[in-house]
Amino acid sequence: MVKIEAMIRPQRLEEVEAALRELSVGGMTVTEVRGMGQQRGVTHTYRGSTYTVNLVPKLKLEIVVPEERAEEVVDAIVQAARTGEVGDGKVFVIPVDAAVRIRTGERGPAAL
Amino acid sequence: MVKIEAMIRPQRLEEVEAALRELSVGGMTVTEVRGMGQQRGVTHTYRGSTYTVNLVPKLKLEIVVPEERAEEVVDAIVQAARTGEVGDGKVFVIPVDAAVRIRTGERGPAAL
Amino acid sequence: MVKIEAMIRPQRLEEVEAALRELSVGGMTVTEVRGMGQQRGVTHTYRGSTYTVNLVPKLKLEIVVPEERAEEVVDAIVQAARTGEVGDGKVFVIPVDAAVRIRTGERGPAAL
Amino acid sequence: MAAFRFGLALAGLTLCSPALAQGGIDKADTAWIAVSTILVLLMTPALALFYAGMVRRQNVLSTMLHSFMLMGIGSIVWLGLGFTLAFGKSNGWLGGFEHVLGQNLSGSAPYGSQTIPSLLFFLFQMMFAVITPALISGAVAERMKFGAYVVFVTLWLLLVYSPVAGWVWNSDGWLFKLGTLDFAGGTVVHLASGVAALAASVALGRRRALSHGEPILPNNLTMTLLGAGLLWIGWIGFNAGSALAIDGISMVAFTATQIGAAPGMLGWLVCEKVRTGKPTALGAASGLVAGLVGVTPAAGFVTASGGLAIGFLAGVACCIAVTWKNRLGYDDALDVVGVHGVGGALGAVLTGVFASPLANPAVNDALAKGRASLILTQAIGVVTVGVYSFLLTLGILKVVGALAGGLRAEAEAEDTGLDLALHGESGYNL
Amino acid sequence: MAAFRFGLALAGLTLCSPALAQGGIDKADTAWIAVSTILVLLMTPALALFYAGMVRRQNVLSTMLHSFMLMGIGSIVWLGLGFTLAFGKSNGWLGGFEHVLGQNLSGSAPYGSQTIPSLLFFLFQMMFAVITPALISGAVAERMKFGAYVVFVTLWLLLVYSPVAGWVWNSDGWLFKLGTLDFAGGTVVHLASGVAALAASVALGRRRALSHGEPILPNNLTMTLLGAGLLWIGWIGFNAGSALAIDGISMVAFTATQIGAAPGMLGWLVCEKVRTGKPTALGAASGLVAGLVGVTPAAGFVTASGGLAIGFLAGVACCIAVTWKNRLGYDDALDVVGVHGVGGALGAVLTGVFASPLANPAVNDALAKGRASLILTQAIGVVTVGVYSFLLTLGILKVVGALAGGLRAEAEAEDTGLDLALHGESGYNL
Amino acid sequence: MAAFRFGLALAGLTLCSPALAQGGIDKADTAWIAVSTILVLLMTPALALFYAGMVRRQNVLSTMLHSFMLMGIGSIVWLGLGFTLAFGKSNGWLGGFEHVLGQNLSGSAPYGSQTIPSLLFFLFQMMFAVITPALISGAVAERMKFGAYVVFVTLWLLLVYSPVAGWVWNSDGWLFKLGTLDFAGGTVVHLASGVAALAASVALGRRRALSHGEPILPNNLTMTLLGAGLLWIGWIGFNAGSALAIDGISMVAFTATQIGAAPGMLGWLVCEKVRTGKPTALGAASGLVAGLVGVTPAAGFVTASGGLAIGFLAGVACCIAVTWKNRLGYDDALDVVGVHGVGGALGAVLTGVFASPLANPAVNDALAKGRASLILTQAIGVVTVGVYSFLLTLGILKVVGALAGGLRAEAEAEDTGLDLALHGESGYNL
Ligand SMILES: Nc1ncnc2c1ncn2[C@@H]1O[C@H](COP(=O)(O)OP(=O)(O)O)[C@@H](O)[C@H]1O
Ligand SMILES: Nc1ncnc2c1ncn2[C@@H]1O[C@H](COP(=O)(O)OP(=O)(O)O)[C@@H](O)[C@H]1O
Ligand SMILES: Nc1ncnc2c1ncn2[C@@H]1O[C@H](COP(=O)(O)OP(=O)(O)O)[C@@H](O)[C@H]1O
Repeated sequence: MVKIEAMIRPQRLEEVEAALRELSVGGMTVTEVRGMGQQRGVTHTYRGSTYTVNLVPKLKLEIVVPEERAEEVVDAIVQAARTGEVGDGKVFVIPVDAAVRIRTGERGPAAL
Repeated sequence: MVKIEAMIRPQRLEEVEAALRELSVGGMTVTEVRGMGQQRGVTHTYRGSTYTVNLVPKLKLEIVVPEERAEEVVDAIVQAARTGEVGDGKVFVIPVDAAVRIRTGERGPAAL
Repeated sequence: MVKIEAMIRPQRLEEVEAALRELSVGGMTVTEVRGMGQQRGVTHTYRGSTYTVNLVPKLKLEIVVPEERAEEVVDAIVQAARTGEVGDGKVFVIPVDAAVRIRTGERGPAAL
Repeated sequence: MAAFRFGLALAGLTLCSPALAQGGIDKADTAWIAVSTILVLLMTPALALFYAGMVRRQNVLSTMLHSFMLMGIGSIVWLGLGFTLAFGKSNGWLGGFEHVLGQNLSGSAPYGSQTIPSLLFFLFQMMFAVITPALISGAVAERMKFGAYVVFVTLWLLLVYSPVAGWVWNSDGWLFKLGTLDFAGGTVVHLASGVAALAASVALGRRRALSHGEPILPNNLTMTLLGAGLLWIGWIGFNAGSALAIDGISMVAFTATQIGAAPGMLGWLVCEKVRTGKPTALGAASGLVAGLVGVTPAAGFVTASGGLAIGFLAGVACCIAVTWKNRLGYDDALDVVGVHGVGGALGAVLTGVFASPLANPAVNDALAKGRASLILTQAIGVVTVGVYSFLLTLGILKVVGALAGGLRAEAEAEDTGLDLALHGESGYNL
Repeated sequence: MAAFRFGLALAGLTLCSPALAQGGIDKADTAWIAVSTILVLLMTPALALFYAGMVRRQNVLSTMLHSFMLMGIGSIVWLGLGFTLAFGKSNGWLGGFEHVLGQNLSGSAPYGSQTIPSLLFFLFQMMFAVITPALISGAVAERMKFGAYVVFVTLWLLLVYSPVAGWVWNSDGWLFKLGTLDFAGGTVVHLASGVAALAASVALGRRRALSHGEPILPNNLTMTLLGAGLLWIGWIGFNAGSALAIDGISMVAFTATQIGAAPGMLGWLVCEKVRTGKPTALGAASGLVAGLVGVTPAAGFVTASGGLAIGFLAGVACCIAVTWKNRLGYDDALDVVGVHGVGGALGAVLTGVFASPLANPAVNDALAKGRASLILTQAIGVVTVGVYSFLLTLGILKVVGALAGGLRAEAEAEDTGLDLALHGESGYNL
Repeated sequence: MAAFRFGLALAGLTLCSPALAQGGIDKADTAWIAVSTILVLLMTPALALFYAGMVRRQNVLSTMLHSFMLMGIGSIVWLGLGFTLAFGKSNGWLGGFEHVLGQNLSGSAPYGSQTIPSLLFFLFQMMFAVITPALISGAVAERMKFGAYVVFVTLWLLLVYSPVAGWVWNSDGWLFKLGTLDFAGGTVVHLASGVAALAASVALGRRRALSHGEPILPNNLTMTLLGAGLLWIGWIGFNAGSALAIDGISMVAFTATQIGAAPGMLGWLVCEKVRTGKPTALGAASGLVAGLVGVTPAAGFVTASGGLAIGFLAGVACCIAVTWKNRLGYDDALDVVGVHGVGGALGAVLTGVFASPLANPAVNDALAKGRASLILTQAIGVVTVGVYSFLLTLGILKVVGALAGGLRAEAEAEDTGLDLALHGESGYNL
C-alpha cells in the first residue's frame, strides 16, 4: 500500500472529492494546512502598515490505497486539482507497511 | 523505526492516551482532521434547506516507535479506539528512515 | 526523495523559515498540531479547579527534498529550532516514492 | 411614525403632560426619544453581527463593513440632503431644501407640532436612514466590489429611501394623505429594502461557490444570535420610539413589539420542526427578526393579541419564503427578500387587518371607510413602494456598474474571499 | 420590587414630582422604567453569551438557544397567564385571572398606586419572568433534550416563578405581608432558579464526558466576558428600575448595584489568587455576577458601604461554593447553584444584616421588631422559597421526563454535541 | 462637562423646565443622566472588545481583563477617594475630603447647582474614571505583569486622573478658571491617557515578538468592530450626557458626536485608500473612534458642520499618527498614543477653532478675548495636562516596577502568551 498526500487549493476540494468518488476510492483524511512555495504570499494591512504573509491556506489530503491503484488516483487528483496557476500544489506518494481497520481489526488492503 | 498514524474518533483520545501511557510510549503528535469513509456524513440545516457534509471530525495521531514495538502499539490503539460502530478509523504504519531530537541532536531510536 | 517532518515550537517558525530560505529549499507545508512528550503540559484553571492539559501546541513542518539534500536540511532545522529546553521537538525522515507538481504534471525531484 | 404621529397625536392615548414646557418641548419625551435614537443606532452594528455570522469566514469583515459604512455615509448624507428631501416642506413627492446641511434644526424648538427638539427628530430619523440601506447588503454579500457598494448605497439613500420616507411619513406625503398606516417602517424600511435586495440579487448574479457546489456554511452563528438579540433590543426603540413621545401609544407599540418578536421566533421554529424535524438556532434568530419586521408597521395600532398574530404569521411565512430563492435561482445571500421583503409586505397588509381602535383611537379615522378600504390602502402602499424601489434600484445599479466597471469583485477575489482580496485583512487568526 | 415599592413609596426618598400628571402617571418615571425594561431584556442575550462561552464548542448553539427560547416562550406565557398568577388580585398564594392574555392593562393608567402605566409594569415584570428560568439552563447544559427543556421551562415559569413572585412582590402575597425584603429578586429570581438548578442537576445526572475524564474546556471565554459585561449593564435596569420610579431609591439602588458588582469581581479574584495563585478572566466575570446576585435583594435598602460588603462577601462565598459540586458529585454544568443559589441566599440574609434607614427610610418599618427579627424573616423567605422551588422542580422534571421519554439526549447526541445532533448546526466554521 | 456646565448653564440653551422640582432636582434630567451613566459604563466592556480583538490569540483574555479590572478597581477607588479629590471643595489643584467613601452624596439633593442628585453625578463621573485608565492598557498589552498593572492603574487613577479632572471640571479648578473648554474629556480623558500610554510604552519596552520578526496579526477583528460599534453607542452618553441635563446643549452634543464619528471613519478610510490602496475594516473601526475622540472636547460647543470638520481631521490625522511608532521605535501595542493622544490634543485645539455661539451661547464668554486667546488657552490645557501625565506616569511606573520586581512578565510567559502563563486560561478552544 501507499499513502498519497496531496497539498491542494481549498477551492478544489469538491472537484477532487468527485474525482475520487468516480474511482470508488473508499476514504480520505483532510487537514487544513498552510503552505509556502513559489506562490506569492498574501499582503495583510494593519493600521496602515502592510506586510506579507508567506504561508497561504491549503488543504492536505491523505489517501491510502493499494499500490496498484496509486497511479490512477494520483492522476485523478492532479487533473481535478489543477487550475494552471502557481500554487496548485503537489502530490507525494509514500510507502505504507501496514493498515488496520480499527472497527474490525482487518489488516492490509482489506482495511482501506 | 516506523510512524504509526491513527485516524480515530475525537471522543476516544483519552482512552488511547491512557493505553499508550501504559506501554510507556514516549510521545505523540495530534492533529485535528476531517475524514471521509463509510461513515455517513452529518446533516446540516441552513434556513430550512438541509445538506450533508461528508467530512466528519477525526483526530490523527502520529507516533514514531522503534520497529519492534510497532505491533503492540498498533494493537493497543486499535483496542482503545474501538467502539464497533462505522467510523472508528484506521491505523497505518509508515517506514521512518531517521529521527532526531532537536534539543539534543540525538539520533535514531534514542531520539524518540 | 524523502519527506522531512519536524515538530517544532510555534515560536521558532520564523527562524526555521529563514534557515530554509538560506538553503533555497523550495517549499514547505505547515500544520498546527498538539504534541505530547517529556515536556510538562500546561495547567488550566477553571472556576477554581486546576487541571493539566498534556497536549501542548506545536507546529508540524513537512518538507519534501531530494534524498541527497536531506542531511543539510535536517541539520538546518535542528539548529534553527533548538532552544535547549525540553519540548523542542523532533525531526523524522520518511521515504517518498514519487512526487508530482499539480500545475505542470512534472514528476520526481523536478516537482519540488 | 414621524409626521404620521402629528396627524394622530390629538386623538392618541397621550399621557397627560404637565411637563410640556414653553416652546412645546417636553423633557421626558425628549429623554425617551434620545434613548430610542441610541437604540436604533445600535441596530446597525447588530445587523453587522447578524449578517456577518452567516457568511463564510473569508468574507466576515467585508460583510460587517457593509453595515458599518452606512453609519459613516448614511449620517453625512442624511445631514447633507436626505433629511430635507424626506421631511422638508413637501409637494407630496419630495421635500424642499430648507434643511440642507442641518439648517433650521434646533436643540430647543420642535419640528412641527412635536414635543421634542427638531434636532432630535432629525437624529432619530437619521438612524432609520442609516440602517435601511444596510439591510440590502445581505443580498450582495460575498461578491460585490467595495467602491461600487459605497456609491450604490449613497444613491439609493437619496433616490429611494428619502423620497419614500417622505411619501409615507411627511404630513404632506401622498401616501400619508392617502391614509397608509406605517407606524415604524414596514413599507418605508423593510419592504423598500427587501425589494431592492431582490433587484440587487438579480443584477449581481449568483456567487461562484454556488456553481461549484461548495458548501456555504455560516462561519459563526453565535455572532448571528448575538446580532439578533441586539436587534430585538434596538427594535424597541425603533417601534416604541416612533410614537415620538413617552405616551400611551409608545406603551402599546412596546408591547406589540415584544409580543410580535416572541411568536415570530416560535413560528419559525415550528415551521422548521415540521419541515426538517430540527428546530435551529439560526431559525430562532431569523424568526424573531421576521416577527419584528412583521409587527413594525402595526406596532402602535394593534393590541397585544394583534401583535401576537402578526408575529406568528410573519415567522411562518418568512420561514417558507426563504426557500423560494433555491427554486427561482436568484442568489439573495442572506435572505433579505425572504425576511424583509416578505415580512414587510405581509406586515403592512396585516396592519390593515389588525389595526384596532382599542390600541389607538386614531385607528377610528383610518377605518372610517371600512376595513376593506384600509386593507386596500395598505396594499396600494406596498405595491407602489415595491415597484418604485425595484425599478430605481435596478437603474442605480446599472449606472453604478457602468461607472465602476462592473458590480462584482474579480473572480479571484471572490474565491480568495473579499476580506483579504479587497481589504487586505482576515477576520480571524485563531 | 414591584408591589413592594407601593408599600414603601410614601416613606421613600421619592424625588418631588410636579410632573405627576392626571391619572397618576409620571412621564419621567415612565421613560426611566421603559429604559429599565429594555435593560433587563438585554440580560437574556447577555446570559446566553455568558453561558455559551463556557460550554464545549459542540454545544455552543444549544446553550444559547436555551436562553433565547425564554425570550419567545417567556414573553407569551407571561402575557397569557404568568403575570396574572403573580400580580392579579391575590389570596396570598396565587393571583386571580383578571389579566389573562393582557386584559385590563393600560398604556395610560397605572397598576395600583404606581406612577407608570400598568402595561409598562407588566412589561418590566415580563423581563424578569424571561430571564429567571433561563438561569436554570446553565445546570442542564450539554445534555438535555430540547423538547423536554421547552416543556420544563414553560411549566416552571407557571408553577414556580409566577407564584413565588406573587408571594414576595404582590402586596397581598404572604411573604410580602410577613415583611420579607427582596428589592429586585434575590429570593424570587436567584434563589428560586439556583435551587431549581440543583434539582435539575440531580435529576439529569452527570455528563458522559465527565466520566470519560475528557477535559471540558470553555470554547470561548471572550464571549463569557462580553456576556458578563452586558449582564452588569442590564442589571442596573434590573435593580435601579425596581424602584419603579426615577427617585432617590432608584439612585440608592443604582449605587449599591455598581458598588456591589465591583468588589464581587475583586473578591473572587482574591479567592483565586489565594487558592491557585492565578486570578482568571473567568473568575472576574463570575465574581462580578456573584456580586450582582448578592446585592440584588438589598439594592434599594443599603448604603454604598453595605453594597460593598455584600458584593465582596458574595464574590468570595461563590468562589468557594462552585467547587462543592466536585465533592458532592452533582453536575451543575455552569455553576448556577454556586453562583445564583448561594449568592441569592446569602444576599437575602445579608439584606437583613445591612438594610439601613440611611439608604431608605422604609427600612425603619422593617426594623420595627429589631434586626434579629428582620434577619429571621429573610431566612424564612429563603427557606420556604428554596424548599418550594426544589420540590416543584423535581416534580415537574419527573412529569416532563415521563412525557418526553427521558430528559436526556441520546448518548450519541451527547457525544457528537447537541448542536449538530439536535439542531443540525454547528456554531463555528472558522 | 461636569462643573463646567454649572458655569454655563444660565447662558445655555436649556430647555424650559417646569418639571424642576423642590430641591432643584429635575426628574427628566435625572432619567437622562442615569441612562447616560449606563451608556458610559458600557464603554468599558466595549473597549475590552475593541482592544482584545487586535492582540494575538494567546493574549486575548489578559487584554480584556485589563479593561474589566477597572470596572472593579475604578469603581471602588472612585468611591473611596477619587471623586472627592476631583470634585470635593478644591484649592484649584486638589479637592477636599468631604466625599471620602461616598459621604455627603444624596439620592435626592443635587451637587452644586445641578438638577440631578449628587449620587448620580458621582456615578456618572465614576464611569469616566473607570474607562480612562483602561484606555492606557492598549499600550502595555501582551507583556505587562498582572499585579504591576493593577497597582499602576490604581495609583494613576488617584495621582493623575483625579487631580486633572478637578483642574478642568471642578468649578474651582485652575484650568477651569483659566477658561479651558473641555466638554466631555478631550484633555482629561483622551490626552491624559494617550500621553500616559506613551510613557508606559517607553517604560515597558518592545514586545519580544517584534524583535523576532513574528507577524503580530489581530486574532479577531469582528470583536474589534463590535467593540467600536458599542463604543460609538456609549459615547453618545459620554458626550450628550456631559450636558448633565436633557436640554438644548445635550442635543447639540448628541448631533456633534454622531456627525463627528461618521467622517472620522470616512477620513481614515480615505487615508488608507491613498496610502495602501485598501480601505480596511480595522481602519473603519479606528477611524470612528478617532472621530469620537476628536469631537469629545468640542461636542457641546460646535455646530454640526464643526463636528464634521473635527471628525474628519481627527480621522485623517490619527491614521497618519499610528505609523509614527514604527519610525520612533516605541511599542504602543494598540495605538493609544496615535488615537487618543493625538486625537485628544487635536480635538482640544480644534475646539478652540470651531467653538461657536450658534451652538452654545456660553461660547460668547469663552470668546470674550478673541479666538486666538481661546486657542491659546486650549493649548495651555493640552501642554500642562500632557506634561503632568507623562511625568507622573513615568514616576508611578518606576515605583511600581521597583515594588513588583519589574513591570514585564517573564520572557517565557510572554512567549507562551499571558493568558495561559498568568491566568491559566486560554481564550478559545474552538
Ligand atoms: N518541498 C515541499 N515540501 C512540502 N510541501 C511543499 C513543497 N513545495 C511545495 N509544497 C506545498 O505545495 C504548495 C504549492 O506550491 P507552490 O510552489 O506555491 O506552487 P506550485 O506547486 O504550483 O509550483 C505549497 O503551498 C506547499 O503547501
Ligand atoms: N483510504 C483511506 N485513506 C486515508 N484515510 C482513510 C481512508 N479510509 C478511511 N480513512 C479515515 O478513517 C476514517 C474512518 O473511516 P470509515 O470508513 O468511515 O470507518 P471505518 O474505518 O469504521 O470503516 C475516515 O473518516 C478517514 O479519516
Ligand atoms: N514518539 C513520537 N512520535 C511523534 N511525535 C513525537 C514523539 N515524541 C515526541 N513527539 C513530538 O515532539 C514534541 C516534543 O517532544 P518532547 O518529548 O516534549 O521534548 P523533546 O523533544 O525536547 O525531548 C512533542 O510535543 C510531540 O509533538
